[in-house]
Amino acid sequence: MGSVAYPLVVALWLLPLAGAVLCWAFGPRLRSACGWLAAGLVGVSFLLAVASWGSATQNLGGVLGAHQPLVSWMPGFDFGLLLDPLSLIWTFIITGVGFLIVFYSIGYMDGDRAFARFFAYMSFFMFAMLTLVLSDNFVGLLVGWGLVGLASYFLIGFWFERRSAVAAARKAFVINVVGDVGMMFAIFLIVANVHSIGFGDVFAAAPGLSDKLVFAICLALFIGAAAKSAQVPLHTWLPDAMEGPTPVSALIHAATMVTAGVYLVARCAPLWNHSGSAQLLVATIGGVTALGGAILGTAQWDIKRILAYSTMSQIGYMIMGVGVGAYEGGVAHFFTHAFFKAQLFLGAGLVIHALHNEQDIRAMGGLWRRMPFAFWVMLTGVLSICGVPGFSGFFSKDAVIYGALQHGHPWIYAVDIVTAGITAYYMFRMLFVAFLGEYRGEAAPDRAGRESEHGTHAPGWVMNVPVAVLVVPSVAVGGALMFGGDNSPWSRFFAPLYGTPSSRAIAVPPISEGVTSLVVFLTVIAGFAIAWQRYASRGAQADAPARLRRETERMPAVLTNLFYVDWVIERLIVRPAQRLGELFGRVVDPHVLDGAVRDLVFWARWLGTLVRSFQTGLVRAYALILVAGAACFVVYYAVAAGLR
Amino acid sequence: MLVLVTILLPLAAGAMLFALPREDRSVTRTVGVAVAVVVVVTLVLAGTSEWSFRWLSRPFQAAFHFGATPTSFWIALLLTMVSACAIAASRVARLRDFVALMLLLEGTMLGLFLARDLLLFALFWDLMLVPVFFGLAGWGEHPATAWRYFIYNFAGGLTLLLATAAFGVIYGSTDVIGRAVTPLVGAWAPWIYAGFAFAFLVKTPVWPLHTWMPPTYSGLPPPMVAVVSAVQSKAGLYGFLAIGLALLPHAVHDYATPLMALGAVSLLYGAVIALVQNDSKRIVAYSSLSHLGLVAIAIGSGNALALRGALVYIIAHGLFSAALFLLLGYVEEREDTRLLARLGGIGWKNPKLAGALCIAALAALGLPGLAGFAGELLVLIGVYQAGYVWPVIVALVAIVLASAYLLRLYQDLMNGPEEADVPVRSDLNWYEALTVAPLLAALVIVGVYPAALWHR
Amino acid sequence: MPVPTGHYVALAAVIFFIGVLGVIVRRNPLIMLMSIELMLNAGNLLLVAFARAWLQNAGQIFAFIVITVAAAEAAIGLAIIVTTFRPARFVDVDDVRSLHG
Amino acid sequence: MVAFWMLATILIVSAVWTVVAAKPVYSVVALLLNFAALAVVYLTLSAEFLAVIQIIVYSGAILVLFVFVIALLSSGVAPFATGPNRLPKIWMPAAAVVLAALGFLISAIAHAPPATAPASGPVGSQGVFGSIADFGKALFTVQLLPFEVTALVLMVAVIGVITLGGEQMREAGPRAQAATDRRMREAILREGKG
Repeated sequence: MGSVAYPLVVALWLLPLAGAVLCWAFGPRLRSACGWLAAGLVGVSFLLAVASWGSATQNLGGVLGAHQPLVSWMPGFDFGLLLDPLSLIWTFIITGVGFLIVFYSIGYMDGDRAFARFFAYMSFFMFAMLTLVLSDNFVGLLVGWGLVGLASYFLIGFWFERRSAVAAARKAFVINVVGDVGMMFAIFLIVANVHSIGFGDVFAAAPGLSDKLVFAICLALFIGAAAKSAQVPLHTWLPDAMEGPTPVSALIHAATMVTAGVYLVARCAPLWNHSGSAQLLVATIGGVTALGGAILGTAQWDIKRILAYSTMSQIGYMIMGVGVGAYEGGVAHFFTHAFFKAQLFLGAGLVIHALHNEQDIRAMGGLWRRMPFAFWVMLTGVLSICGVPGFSGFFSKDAVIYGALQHGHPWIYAVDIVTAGITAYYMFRMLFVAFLGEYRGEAAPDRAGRESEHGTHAPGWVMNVPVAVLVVPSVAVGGALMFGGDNSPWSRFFAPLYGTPSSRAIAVPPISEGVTSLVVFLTVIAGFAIAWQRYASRGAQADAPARLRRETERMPAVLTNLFYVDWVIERLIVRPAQRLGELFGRVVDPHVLDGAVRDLVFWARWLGTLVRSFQTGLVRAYALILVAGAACFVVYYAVAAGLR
Repeated sequence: MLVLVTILLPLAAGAMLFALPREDRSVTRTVGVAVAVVVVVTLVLAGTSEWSFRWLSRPFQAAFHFGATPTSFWIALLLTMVSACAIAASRVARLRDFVALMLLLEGTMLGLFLARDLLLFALFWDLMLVPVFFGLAGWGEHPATAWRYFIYNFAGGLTLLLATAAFGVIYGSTDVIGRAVTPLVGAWAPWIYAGFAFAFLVKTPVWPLHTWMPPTYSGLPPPMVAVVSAVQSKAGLYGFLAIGLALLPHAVHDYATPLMALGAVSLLYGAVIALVQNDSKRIVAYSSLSHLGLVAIAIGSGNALALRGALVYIIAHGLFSAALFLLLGYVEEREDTRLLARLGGIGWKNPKLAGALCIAALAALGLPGLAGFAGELLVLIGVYQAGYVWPVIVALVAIVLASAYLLRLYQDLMNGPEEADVPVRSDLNWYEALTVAPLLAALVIVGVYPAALWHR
Repeated sequence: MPVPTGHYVALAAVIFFIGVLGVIVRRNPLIMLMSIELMLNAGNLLLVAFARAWLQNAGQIFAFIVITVAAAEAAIGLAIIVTTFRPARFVDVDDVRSLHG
Repeated sequence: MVAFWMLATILIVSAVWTVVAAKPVYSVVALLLNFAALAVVYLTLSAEFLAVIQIIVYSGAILVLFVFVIALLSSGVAPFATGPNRLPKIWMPAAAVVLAALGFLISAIAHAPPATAPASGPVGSQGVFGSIADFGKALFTVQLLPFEVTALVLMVAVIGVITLGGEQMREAGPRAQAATDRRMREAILREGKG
């Protein structure tokens, strides 16, 4: 199977790394060319991915896709690349959307004093992400997993003179390491039982493993997935990660990295298929995250944080989708989400850029007149994310929601529908507060972000074109690919991997797909109506500043404190660990352990003093001791002889 | 013969360096670096060739028998590499004497790792303490540290010597390292093992015998502590591999649980303390305690995969701890302090320094793709395969803690707002960069292809 | 009637212990040195007695060597006494405490 | 037998006298007596050569050396043992142990089996045990190496004495001189009071 070589796959994998190294090593000399270099290499990578379509979907000797072995540590530890339909989809998003975002960043980051470093990090991130999705084994996956975490750490902490950015970066990294550790444990379980790290070997052996073991493996893997995909309770890093530059948020914390968990579950579908309880667990966590993220999203004022919570919530949907077993549904939602969420973030970036880094929607308002392009971009994005029929989000979300029912999880189905309504509420809330009414901020918004904060002339088209390009798939890709149930191009694309959706359905849904769509649409309308009533209606517009202030004051503490998850982690884990460190470092080490040694020294001294007292310096005393000792021998032998 | 040259060259050069003029710093460093580089070459050329000369025939057979085993070759290579980098990076007062000590240290440690005779091993064990003692006494911060180091390790050397003598008398020969021998069994075996183990545990160090280590590591000048933490601390682990497991496997197996427990305690204890330290060198010192606990666990498990991983991790730890100490030395040299509380924001003006420190710290925290991860992964897979679950879980917790304290170290030095009272100094120049570049490159290579260590 | 060897042994023991007591009790280095000579002679007596008992002249040879050693020892000892106490012009070993720990 | 008891009495008495004598000169005289008696004992044990050596080396050389040193050190005025007795109190139990050991030893000898009687055989005459010829032959053939080593020992002793004497040649520092003078005055005053 290794006889066929796939240089294109290797090349598309390594090109971003080359970009990263070049930007890092020659950044100061290349200056602004860095951006073009990085974007160009990622673009070439995308073209190579397109060119690899044929090999990725082929079925050669029982192996689906293009498999390229690289190195082997020892038998069972073989590393290689695998480009199959699933990783192809991810590769498209990573390189395609990635290309657009890098292109956009050339404008957004213009004038930043670490311009080259930014593009080095972005390219490195893409390399890491490609490593993650192209690996044909668990360790390679984990390598990508860790590198992605590192790239995310770099990018969150990109403006590292800000203490908040540094802290956010550290938090993100440490929580991601928790996930890595979970995956490592899964690898231990796998290697101990299967003696191989290759996906093929493991999935082939999966039916023979005991239920408990498969559940344990899935659980450990899902710890990794949860950390990376910001699932409850490992989600707290994601909102803080918005400290990074906005394109970073678009690329990493919306389009690609955070969906790695979805990829993992979709990739390990053969394992999940063998453990119903693991599926239930994943679906439940996904549901809780979707609902929790949506609820928290209603309480935010920072435009990027609203988008972050919506991301968390949408990933909850995806996780739910892959969790219940509707893999192509979850992946479809990932696919469309990547477009519309990138679009939303980049649109928000336009606003933020224009408003000199103002992110609070309370200080915005009325922007649709000043920045119509940004408004339309945001509006299409919001419509898509809410699942308004016809937009991409509608098809993918529908697939997830209906999938839950198809696989016999009515509760999750219900949670999905409620969450859809809440999503509509907070997304429209953001849109209305930021774009309608009167401008409430102090900074005068420049038209469409023509002027950057540094006063230099930013090439506006560099930022606008990628956003405009993104609008197309976020509106149309769903309708084009995902319409038609089992016969849609999407389902047929994944059929070699998963079979058709309806063939795997285990329950006959009492409600048809059409009805489901209608119900979802109605809840979305309801959410929209509430948002309209509260923020966009004539009455609401009249005294907007006062109402917003009142709402800020009355916001429930449990929401502003984000359900106290951070608080609990701080109290239960971080502080006890620090206290323990203080105890060990200040008390145990110097006083107990070293104290024991010092006691030893003390007694040695004492013994020395004791013996020293015999050293009187008197020759006669020495003679006396000597003779007494000799006499003792004599007495001993005499007594011994006498006894004998 | 070449192996003998490898050992004697640094010793002779170190001794002869004292004849050079005291003031001429550049000549001293050139000679030192040249010798260190030549030693790397001769070591590679010597490979696993052997040289032997009969020494004792009563009360047991012993020989001046040198030669690398597949395991010790890599550790010796690590040693020569780190020594070359460290000597190149030496910029202390009384440079001539310091470089001479560094060469003597390298020579004695080469003797230790290349010894194929237990008695030679014990001899070099004690000899290698001497240069460090003088390093601490002459360049350290407190003379008591030197004595503490010496007495602690010399006590270990004593039990090592006793165990060696007992082994020789019972087995009849000490010319046994790297040779297929019938394992020693019987009532004496546990006691002999205890003698060896005490020495090894002190040297590594493993909790609770580690209290000499933080002051030693923070007191020594950076080049020497790089060598000591990178390689000298491996003497104990190498001893466990080449002596404990090879000669007394039953004893190691019987007392595996205590060894693993000590390793596990070290792992957590070192990590938790490193979390709150303020002195950057002490963070790395305690991280060393934590990291080497992992190798102790691997040895206790006795699993073949874990032992492979242990070798990888030994090399990896040598590389990243040497790099960390050298880089922290550069930081201290620039800013005259190594307290985290007083440093910050150096990365803006020193991007190369920050980048290098970042790579070293990432390798230390086990970033996938770098050497530390490869070792960690193989060790833990092996330990898990051997049926020990609790050490694996402890190690995983320690990995999370490691990411926290190493990022804290890196970020508090390099990130954050620039400290107003920290003078702005120039970035790493090409020479300084060259002193750490080989270590960082090796970290990447070993991380991607650790199989090189056992496919040789 | 030949004298039993045991008698000689007992006699040697008595003389030896007298010498020992001399070393311990007296503070005059000269007398201490003489007491040492007494002890050496007690030893010699034993050697000679046993040589006679077994008709082996090795004991006598040994005694001879002891005498030479005693001579050397006396010479050195007296030299030390002279060097040590000559400047002091009085003689008390308890005043010499450079061995004090 | 009678000769043995007489000689033993002389030996013990002279030994005790050596130890208890107030002045070293008396000790030397007692020691001379002791050595002479010992020489006679050697004769009775058929160690003729040793008896002669005993007289020549001990009485002739060593004791003369003692007398010489006494004359050198105590030129009439210097008292011996001027300071307090600094022997630790432990000497009393130690002496008890020593005496007990002596008692044990003697009782053990007294109860020893009669096998300790000397072997009988021709002694003293030409060519047999105890004769000077026999002794000399052994000394220069079988025991040549130890004999030669004694030469080495003596040479070392000579070198040592010369070294020590050389030190003696150097003048004692004025401070040491003053200190000894002061202590000597104190000692004389103390004696005057006593």
